[in-house]
Amino acid sequence: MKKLFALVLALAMTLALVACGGSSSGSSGNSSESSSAAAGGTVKIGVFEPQTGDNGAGGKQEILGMQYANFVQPTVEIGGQTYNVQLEIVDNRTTAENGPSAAAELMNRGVSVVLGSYGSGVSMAGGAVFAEAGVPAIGVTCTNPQVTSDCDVYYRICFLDPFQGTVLANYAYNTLGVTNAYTLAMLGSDYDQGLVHYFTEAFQALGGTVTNEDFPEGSANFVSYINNAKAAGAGVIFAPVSTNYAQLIIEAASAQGFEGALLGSDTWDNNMVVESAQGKNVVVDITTFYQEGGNAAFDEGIKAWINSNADAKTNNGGNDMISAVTAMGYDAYFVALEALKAAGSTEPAAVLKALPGVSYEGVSGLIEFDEIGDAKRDAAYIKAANTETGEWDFVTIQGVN
Amino acid sequence: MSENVLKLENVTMQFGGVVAVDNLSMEINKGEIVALIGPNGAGKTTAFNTITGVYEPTNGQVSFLGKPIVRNHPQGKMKKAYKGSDAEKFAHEPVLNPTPDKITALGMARTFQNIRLWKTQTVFDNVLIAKHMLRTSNVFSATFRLNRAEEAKQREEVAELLEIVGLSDVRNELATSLPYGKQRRLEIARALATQPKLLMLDEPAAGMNPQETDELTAFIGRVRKDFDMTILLIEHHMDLVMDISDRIYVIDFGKLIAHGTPEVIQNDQRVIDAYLGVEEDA
Amino acid sequence: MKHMKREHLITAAVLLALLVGAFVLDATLPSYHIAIKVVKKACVYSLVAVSMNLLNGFTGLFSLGQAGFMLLGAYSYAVLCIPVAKRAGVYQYFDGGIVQFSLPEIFSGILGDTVGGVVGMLCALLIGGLIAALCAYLIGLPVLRLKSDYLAIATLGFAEILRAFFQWNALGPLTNGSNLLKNYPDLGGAAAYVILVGIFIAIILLLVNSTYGRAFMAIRDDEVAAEAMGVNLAHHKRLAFIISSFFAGVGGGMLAMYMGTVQALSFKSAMTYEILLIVVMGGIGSITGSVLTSFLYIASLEWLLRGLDSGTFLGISSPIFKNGFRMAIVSVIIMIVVLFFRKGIMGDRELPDLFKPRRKAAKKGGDAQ
Amino acid sequence: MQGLLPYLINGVSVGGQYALIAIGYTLVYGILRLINFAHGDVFMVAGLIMVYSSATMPMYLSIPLVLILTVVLGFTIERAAYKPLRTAPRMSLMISAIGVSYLIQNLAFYFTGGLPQPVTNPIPWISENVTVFGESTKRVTLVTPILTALLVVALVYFINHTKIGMGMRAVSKDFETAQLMGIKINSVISMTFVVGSFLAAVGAMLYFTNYPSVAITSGGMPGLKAFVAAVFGGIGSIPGAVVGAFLIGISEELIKGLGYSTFSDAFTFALLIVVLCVRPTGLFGEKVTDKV
Repeated sequence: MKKLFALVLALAMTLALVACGGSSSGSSGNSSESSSAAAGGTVKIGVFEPQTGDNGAGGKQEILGMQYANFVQPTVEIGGQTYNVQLEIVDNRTTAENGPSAAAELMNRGVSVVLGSYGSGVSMAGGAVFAEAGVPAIGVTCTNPQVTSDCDVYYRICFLDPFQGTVLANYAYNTLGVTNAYTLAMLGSDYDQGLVHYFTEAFQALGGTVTNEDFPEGSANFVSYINNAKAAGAGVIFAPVSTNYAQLIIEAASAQGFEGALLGSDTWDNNMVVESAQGKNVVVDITTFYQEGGNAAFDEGIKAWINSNADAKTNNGGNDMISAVTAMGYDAYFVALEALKAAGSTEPAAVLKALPGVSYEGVSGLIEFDEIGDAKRDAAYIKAANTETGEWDFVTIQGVN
Repeated sequence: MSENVLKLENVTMQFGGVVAVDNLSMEINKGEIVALIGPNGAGKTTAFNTITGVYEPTNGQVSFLGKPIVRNHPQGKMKKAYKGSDAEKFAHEPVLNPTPDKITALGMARTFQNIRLWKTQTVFDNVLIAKHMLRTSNVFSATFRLNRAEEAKQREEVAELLEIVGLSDVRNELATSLPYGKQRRLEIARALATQPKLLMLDEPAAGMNPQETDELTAFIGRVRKDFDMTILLIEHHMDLVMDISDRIYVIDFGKLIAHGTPEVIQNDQRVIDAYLGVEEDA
Repeated sequence: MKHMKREHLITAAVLLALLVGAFVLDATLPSYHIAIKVVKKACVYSLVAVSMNLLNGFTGLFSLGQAGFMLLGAYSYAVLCIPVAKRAGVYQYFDGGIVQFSLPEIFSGILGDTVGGVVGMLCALLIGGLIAALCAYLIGLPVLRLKSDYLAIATLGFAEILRAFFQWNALGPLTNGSNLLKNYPDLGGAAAYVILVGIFIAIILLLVNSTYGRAFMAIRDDEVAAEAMGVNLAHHKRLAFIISSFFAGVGGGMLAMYMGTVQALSFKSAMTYEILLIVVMGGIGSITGSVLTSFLYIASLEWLLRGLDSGTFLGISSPIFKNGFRMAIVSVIIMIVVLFFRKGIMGDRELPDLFKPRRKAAKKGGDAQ
Repeated sequence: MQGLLPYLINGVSVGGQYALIAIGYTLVYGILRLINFAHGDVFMVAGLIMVYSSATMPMYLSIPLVLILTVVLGFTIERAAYKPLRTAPRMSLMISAIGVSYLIQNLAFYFTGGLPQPVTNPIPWISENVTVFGESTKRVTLVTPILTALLVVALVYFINHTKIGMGMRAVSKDFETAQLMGIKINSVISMTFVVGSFLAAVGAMLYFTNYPSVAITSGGMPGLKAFVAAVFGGIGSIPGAVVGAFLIGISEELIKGLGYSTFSDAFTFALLIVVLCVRPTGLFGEKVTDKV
């Protein structure tokens, strides 16, 4: 009978935990359901984003942008009829092995167009399925060149790794006046390694020297890496790593009194990163797609929305600071709507045909696609962490040249 | 004098400071049933384990059919700690330390004091697995059933063997579902399946009632006759030992204290002392 | 073998029905349909789970190196199958890599496009398996002497070391470092996977029922007795380890095929744990159980239970159905099985056993203590 | 590598963190012969509890709360997941441990939403920066090894000089005999988990003072490394676990310093395999022989 008791205990524990979790989460807002008065029916937009795994945090913030956009504009005019837009969110768990089934699940739900993903690896894994199904996909922040170059149905609204890496190299060499750089990337992350590759290439072309190092997944102590950077005489540490590691690196750099600048990529544009820099003696500069304050109406609107929605706030890391990925998610949604309008149909094939011609002025700037399917972007925002306020300060807009 | 099957010379087994088997020498000839007896903790099973390769002896040599199969002498740390005698006798001979399966392959099969049947297997499979040793097929031919003839032959032999030992009717039962006596018998059948020249039984009658013991005695006698087997056995049941043994070795505290025919042993004062000195409970 | 028993006939019928089902799926649904993806992935997991069961369930060696061997197979398959023309793109940071041939292309040149492509892919899969087997041979020498839990942790460590090597930039021209390998061909639809995995599992089944399989089980049941009965422990353990790793490697290759991209990062110890738990839930020592659970597990996780994560499940909307709930539920179920139904779904029974006329009262599912 | 000192200081600090977790592994292994895979996750949960409690209550309440809740968790895991399997084969127990680890991670994921939880209110004083021999570091780096040493001394006293400690030693020598001698096996085992979890909680508080956030995977790597440390030192031996942890912590940081960071984890595992093959009992472990 002890067994029975244990079983009951285990179940009770689980239920209790589940109950607490449920009550604290509040109602998850599926805002599209609220306005079901439109005539034409429903058009589904697939959201292919990580909600779990290493990129879970970033993916959730990206989804927030889409959900807010959906809240702002829940309907779309297609071929003279008004359709409700319904977001179909599927978790791809960050990693490539879960990409195909998540993508297939989206196809199964009959979406007209797909948004996402946050990371490139899983986008490529999903891309094969989208291509099979002939459903267009709009990459939001997947910056690897191969996402679009190898997949006919993939388009994207962000800049690419070669561009971002070069921008940062230029910024470090020209603006910061540093000739010796140290890079740190996670072993096994194609995103990190790709950016480091382009950064190194560009930085060396400018005449600088670079020391490359990798850290294994799951590392928490970065003190020795910072010491290595100091020993190498680096004036800047370039670490295009995921949010969690970015925080750890800032922490270690501050503890070890690293005097140069920490350079981050778009993954660093996250309120948790900037908060961890607050009150510390560090210099953090990053490139990103969007600068908070770039569009006052958008900023105010989304902040109000986030503040009124407990779940959204949790997913945003507990405050209302707007990350660039959120703005990008927002823009991606509207690009998808533009494509649907231009297609005049909810048929994926028609949307795919219409997508290359879309031109949309989003909060992150003008979005148009080139022949490969990449956004024509020639400038990135550079932001610096304000260690007093714990917010990002705008520094400059930097191009490649 | 008939052919010598097993020969132990100066076998010593020392664990740390404890000498479990001390300078034991014995011989078994073809066709004999020899018993190794002694009070509890005398070192009988340890002797068994050194013969079958489970333990590496500290010193001494075991020969099987005239060929040395196990040999060692005190080395390393044991050189200083060694408490036995004849440390130098085998010091210049190469050390032989085969694993138990190699020894079984030479033609020596054993049973265990605490029955060690394969629990999830049927009676038939328990015996069949023992035939694995005699295969000529490799893993590929076995997997792709290119060894049908061999497999069929082995199955036939197993069926025959089960018939002989009287377990045919339970061949598809799980080994562990058999009554105790039959499990013992199955263990012996399993050992016989490896086609040994020497059968080593470790307390085959342990835990048996008198009737079962009588049956076992008859059974062992039959095995000797039918298979023309040489048998070494450890046993506590004196009835059984005196009944079927040709010769008896008695050890106490690892040392050989007496050896001879049952009649000689029964009247040996040292043996009586050794047994009376220790309460026998088996 | 002369007269087929009733249960074997039914089993054959069930298997045939499954195969026909797979063909029907392929014919009626588009290739990107979730059902087909689920069948493919479940097939791959079945093979890997069965290979793990061969080692952990049938031989009693508790190894946690499965992900490492899958990694070897996956990379072998991908490296050998990427079309030459696409290598420059895939190995973008390593000048196209050092391997400048593609097995499917080579065989296509000899045997024609369709047959040659398939032959090339199968060869690559088998080579992946062989590489995994070779690796198992090498590490088996020292590692297999270890006792149960030490063996587990040593093989786990081995898999992690392997992963670090594959991500090492110095090996980039071969492995593409931390970056994805992709653009290699896939074998086909659900039916192709079912047939291929079916063949591999059938081979494992034949092995298990051969004299070697019986020896493995003897080692599991009682190592000392097995050795005393002439089973060479070192040799047989290594054999089981190598064969299991071979099929894990092949399974890894098929996983690569299914995923469309390969990255060393996927092959973490979490993957091994996942497979282990599938084996346990299916019943340690039951091939049918491993296959059945693979299908149940993959179908629930990838498809049927997704509603638990996205707000609505079986028509019920609840705020507790939010992200992560699915995994939480699955892990609670796993714990219940581990604790209270220790024999898993199948115990040590196989498919034909289910159709046997009942002789006695059925065995109890969980063994009460 | 310029200046060995910063790497050494850091290595000692990392070693101290590993040590506190490693003791938990070694205690449980010594008694149940079980690799408690869930121990790293208990450590992670302790970190999460610290994050939540320190955000809502003052330090003098939150620290005891972390300790108590973690101990309760460790106790519950043993009662719910290991006790029912006491007579089962060791493999079942290990599978159960893996299952518990999986369960804790997934539940933690569900409640945190998969987001790393920022450490907003680190324990004051020890989270401040100090300068040692001209090298800047956090005070916790220096506190960790000292506190570890103190706790280990206390633990060794506890094991050698209290009744329950003697019970633990007896049970680790021979489970069944100890039971026959009237030692309450269940309470001894529970006590083992309580002590292990307590140390993990202390470890977690020190560890996450150093780091800005607690992620659900935070327990994995330190847990695995600590386990390697326990094996390295001779599993079952407390001084062994501590020495092993410091050795691993220091060698890991030195490897990073030498520029082989790609293999810093791989090195740890390679060391594990070598130790297991060459000297399975580790530095201080006792040899156990099986009876045939």
